[in-house]
Amino acid sequence: MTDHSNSSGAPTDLAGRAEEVVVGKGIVKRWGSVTALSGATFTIHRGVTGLLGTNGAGKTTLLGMMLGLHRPTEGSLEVLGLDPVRAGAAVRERVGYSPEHHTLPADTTAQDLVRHIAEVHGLPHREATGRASDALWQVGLGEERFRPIGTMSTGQRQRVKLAQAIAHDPQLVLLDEPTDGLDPVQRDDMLALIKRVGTEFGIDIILSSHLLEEVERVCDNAVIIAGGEVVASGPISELTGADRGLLVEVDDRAPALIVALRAGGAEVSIDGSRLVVTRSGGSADDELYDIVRDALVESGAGLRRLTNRTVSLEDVFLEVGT
Amino acid sequence: MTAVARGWGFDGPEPVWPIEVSGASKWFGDLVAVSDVSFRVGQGVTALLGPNGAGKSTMLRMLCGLTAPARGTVRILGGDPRRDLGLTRRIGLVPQQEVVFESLTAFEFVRLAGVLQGLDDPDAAAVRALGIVEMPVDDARPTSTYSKGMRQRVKVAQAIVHDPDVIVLDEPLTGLDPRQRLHMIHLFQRLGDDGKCVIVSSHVLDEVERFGSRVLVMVQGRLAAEGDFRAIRELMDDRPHRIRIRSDRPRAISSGLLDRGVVMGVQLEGADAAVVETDNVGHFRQAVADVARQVGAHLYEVSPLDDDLESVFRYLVGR
Amino acid sequence: MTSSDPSIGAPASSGTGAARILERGYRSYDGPRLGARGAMRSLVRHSVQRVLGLKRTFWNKILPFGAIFIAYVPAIAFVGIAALLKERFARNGVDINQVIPSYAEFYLFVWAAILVFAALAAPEVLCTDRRSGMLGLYLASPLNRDTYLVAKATAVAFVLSLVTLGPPLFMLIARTIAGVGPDGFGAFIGVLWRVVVGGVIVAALPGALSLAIASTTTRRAAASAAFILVTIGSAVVSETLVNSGASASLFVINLPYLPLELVGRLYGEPAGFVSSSSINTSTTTMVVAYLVITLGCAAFVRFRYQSIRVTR
Amino acid sequence: MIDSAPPPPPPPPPPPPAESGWLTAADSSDRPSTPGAFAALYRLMLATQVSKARVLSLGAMGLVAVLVGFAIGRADVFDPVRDGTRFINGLGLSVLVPVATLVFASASLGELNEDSTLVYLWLRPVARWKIVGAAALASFTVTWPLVTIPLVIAAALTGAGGSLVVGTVAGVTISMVGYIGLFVALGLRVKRALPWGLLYILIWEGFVANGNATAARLAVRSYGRSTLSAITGVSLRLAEISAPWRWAMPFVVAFVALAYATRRLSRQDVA
Repeated sequence: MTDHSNSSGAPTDLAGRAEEVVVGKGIVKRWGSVTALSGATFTIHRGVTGLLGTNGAGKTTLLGMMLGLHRPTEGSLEVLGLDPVRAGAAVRERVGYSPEHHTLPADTTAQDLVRHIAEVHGLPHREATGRASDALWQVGLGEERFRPIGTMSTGQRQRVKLAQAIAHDPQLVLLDEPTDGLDPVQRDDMLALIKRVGTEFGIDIILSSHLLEEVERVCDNAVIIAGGEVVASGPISELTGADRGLLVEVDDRAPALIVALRAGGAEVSIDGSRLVVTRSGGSADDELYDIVRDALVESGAGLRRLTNRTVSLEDVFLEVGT
Repeated sequence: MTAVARGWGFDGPEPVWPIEVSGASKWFGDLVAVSDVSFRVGQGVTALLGPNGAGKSTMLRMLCGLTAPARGTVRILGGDPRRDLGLTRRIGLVPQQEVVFESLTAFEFVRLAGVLQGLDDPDAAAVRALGIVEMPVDDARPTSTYSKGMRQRVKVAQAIVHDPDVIVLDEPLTGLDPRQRLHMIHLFQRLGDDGKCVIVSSHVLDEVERFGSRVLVMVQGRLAAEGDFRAIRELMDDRPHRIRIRSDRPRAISSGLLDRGVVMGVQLEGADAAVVETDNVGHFRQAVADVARQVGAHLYEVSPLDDDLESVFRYLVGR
Repeated sequence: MTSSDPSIGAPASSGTGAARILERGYRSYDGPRLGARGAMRSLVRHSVQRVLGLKRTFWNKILPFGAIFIAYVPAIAFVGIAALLKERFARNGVDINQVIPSYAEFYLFVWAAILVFAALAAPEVLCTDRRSGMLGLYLASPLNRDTYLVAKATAVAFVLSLVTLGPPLFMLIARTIAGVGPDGFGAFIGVLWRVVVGGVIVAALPGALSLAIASTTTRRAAASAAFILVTIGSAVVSETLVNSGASASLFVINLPYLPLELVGRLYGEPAGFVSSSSINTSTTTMVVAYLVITLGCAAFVRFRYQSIRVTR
Repeated sequence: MIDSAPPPPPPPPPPPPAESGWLTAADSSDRPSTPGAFAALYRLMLATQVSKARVLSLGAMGLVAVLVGFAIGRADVFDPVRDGTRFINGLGLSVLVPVATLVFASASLGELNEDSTLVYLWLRPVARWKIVGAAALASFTVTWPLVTIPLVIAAALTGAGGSLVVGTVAGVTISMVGYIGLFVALGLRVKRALPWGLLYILIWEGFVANGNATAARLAVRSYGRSTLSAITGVSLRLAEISAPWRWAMPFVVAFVALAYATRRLSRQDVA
């Protein structure tokens, strides 16, 4: 493991970067009659943070405000210790951004594009060329970096977008739907890459996405926006994981199993093809596991899956984001 | 939810399949998009999966008659979608591209579809379709100002306004947030339960698992697998099942399973977990609870590691 | 991952003695950052390269270099004539300055090249960024909408100066060397500042107009065509109106001839030097009109770019 | 490659239409064609074709025509009828009418094809000739006023009197019918219709068909010219096509072109 500590909070030997990456207090934003944000207060810490919200909940507006592109109607926002409205250029110099759309100049090569974006972020010409080449290797683009972007697949295009966001060594990278349009295999590779950037590279990431399963897999913490306000935020381990009994899936003989379980004193309800087994107290203590085990033996049902029924990020999102 | 295909084994006259493709091939210049694909799709929800560029969109376009197969035949409800114009009354398509008529509002766009379908009361049909996709009927803003999610729902509304029997959807879930996606999935399930034939192409596999379990997997223009994805997993007999067991005494359970010859290999993970490999998953499922009770161990978790659709997909794509 | 320079001090990773395995992970950058000004410089360089077709296929080089060729050939030819045939003309009593055009008249030769470059440059630097999504990336960098536009305008000005400043300067220097130019340092400076100011006059209006048109659409071809149509259209309309008796000051809406007439008066040419319709239009009205049109176009571009919403 | 599992037992045939699912089944008996479809298509095509950029650029061209008409009227060196007719024929029939029609008609179906919204009209039980017909009619409805009004004002300004005005309207209308057919079909046939259309106007009509009388019959412009010169009595070059053909041929050209467009629309691949 490199000697670079990641988001464990201990100040790193790099210029002692602050623990809070983005701090928002009572942010309000109105586009004419439409209120995009109505008093969002949150703190985003180092590491990989998922930004979640229903369509039109103000996610894209918030990303734009972090880059200093829009001015908050009320409230204050601080990115990397700076005010993006006044010190916009200084903030944007230290931040990488990968937009939601896939359109990139078709007749430019990936190497030229990434180098140009690095230069525009303040790197001298020679360093920009070197770092662009490094960044493209890191995202897994070999010789196809010298082909025009127009000839690249969606998967390669998403990698180019990520490379141009990290080439100028930003402290923070904003990714807007980075896996949009990718098939499952490409998606996994991209998520693994994002995880590496957030941990090995030591660059903090804010990932805006609709796919909760992705956020759960890659992010350390999450901020959920609904109706223009931050309705939940914090480490994902704290948001989810609350225990709500057991989930049992069986091949066959489900009715017999249900009878056996109820005989053993557990409560059973059906969620689609799965059985939800709980004790009156709701928590899954050893006794409940044994009841399930014995009921399975008794009913002779083939056990396909037995897991704790924990609160998923989707449950949090649906309950909170009313 | 395992989609129990309604009314299997109906013994009426030679049954007409909603979708029947035999030996279909299609190429653009020397790029072979679809090569010799044959399958049948009945009522209920079927997911069409495959990596980018596998020929999914081309296949869906052939199903709707938007393009003709170079070889082989495509039959929708017994007819040829390319020739029989009347068939379009019973087909609904949600295309992949985002663009709709910019100057029209949602209601006007869906109502236009109703008029062109020759409905008796296009207004009522449009109101009903927009209601189903949870879109306001009186929104005066043109579709050009809509977000991706709203535009997607309007596209679904125009596809169901004439109550078609076959509904084809090309990646309908992109751009929808979790709530809208859940709602759309329930809609597909309702349409499927109602006897419609719904074929959906999608990349979000854990969502597809919620549609139902019947899948068609296309890889490099060819059909790689067809049927209930769990059944497909069973057929993948050249790959042992790997199952993770969490217990207070994982070693005892593992050795118990080994003694019964149900398990081929064991890999201990930390103090409370073990990953076992078995080539006869049926026996394993019967034995695991029994062995746990025999050795008096608490059985905290039993979760297959490669039983989900994603591993089936990776297996088929990786071959 | 920070790694001090591997060759100095403790090696970046494990291994003692002769051999070591180096960490090839991500290297952070601690060097100087050039801020918004550096960003503008690189944007100018990038834009100029795109207009001239450098780093792009051969086809993209034809129009720009063709225009440059058209602009420099007359300059070279006239200087050659002046230097080589001066004696022969002098012998049979012909003053060399009758043969080769004055500085003001010279612009009539390169006017086609200037229009082509103006029609080509602005759409290339503005339209492609919006169509290719690059504007979103630029605005997420230390640039903002104003510094972005200043950089783009500088790029267009530089490209236009290749054909408006270059050839006359070339001709002035060559004529002086050939001994037919202005004599004495004072006179040389006198002509030099006129060449520079003349170059700016001939470049600013077409450049600003082309930028304004390019800011309204994302399609390059449409913007270039529109620029040429507007330029020629304004000339036709102005000529018809003035000739059919409308007020003389309507000459000022003749966009192609207005800059040329101003340059003519700068060099002391008689009024009506470009076309008869400008004879009774006073210089001041022309200067005022020139400024109004140029600054108007610039303000229009800035207004358009203020209202473009990049992150939806 | 795993051999595919034995096909599951065949499902039942689709429910007979009468049985109502949770959506009341619409009456899906095969009526010959759908009532009101043509009107709906026509309204849609009108909305999609009128774009600010097109109307502005055509308005500017119309303005130039009015200006020239004004100049001819004011300057006494011109003979209003003769020079007025020549000007209407030169700028109006040869440039304004073909270019304006090209801009609108080629975009009517071409643009739907390009931004892939055609599927929402094509995948319907609607006869293909209705789609093509609606597009042509919409193009005509938009282009005709935009071209005729400025030319009529210009004709009036020249002071040549009623005959030139009537001649202008007749000539413009006749040639526009031919152009509409051609350019709607062109918009469907080629991806970038504007350059090809301009080539037809400048090279074919402007140069090739100018050779002699028989060649002139191959250009739509000649029919408009003949009509104009017949009404104003001013003889124009290559404008001697006799009465019945003069106004009949453009309709024939339009009909053939739209028939070709209909066949192509029904056979083409749709995005």
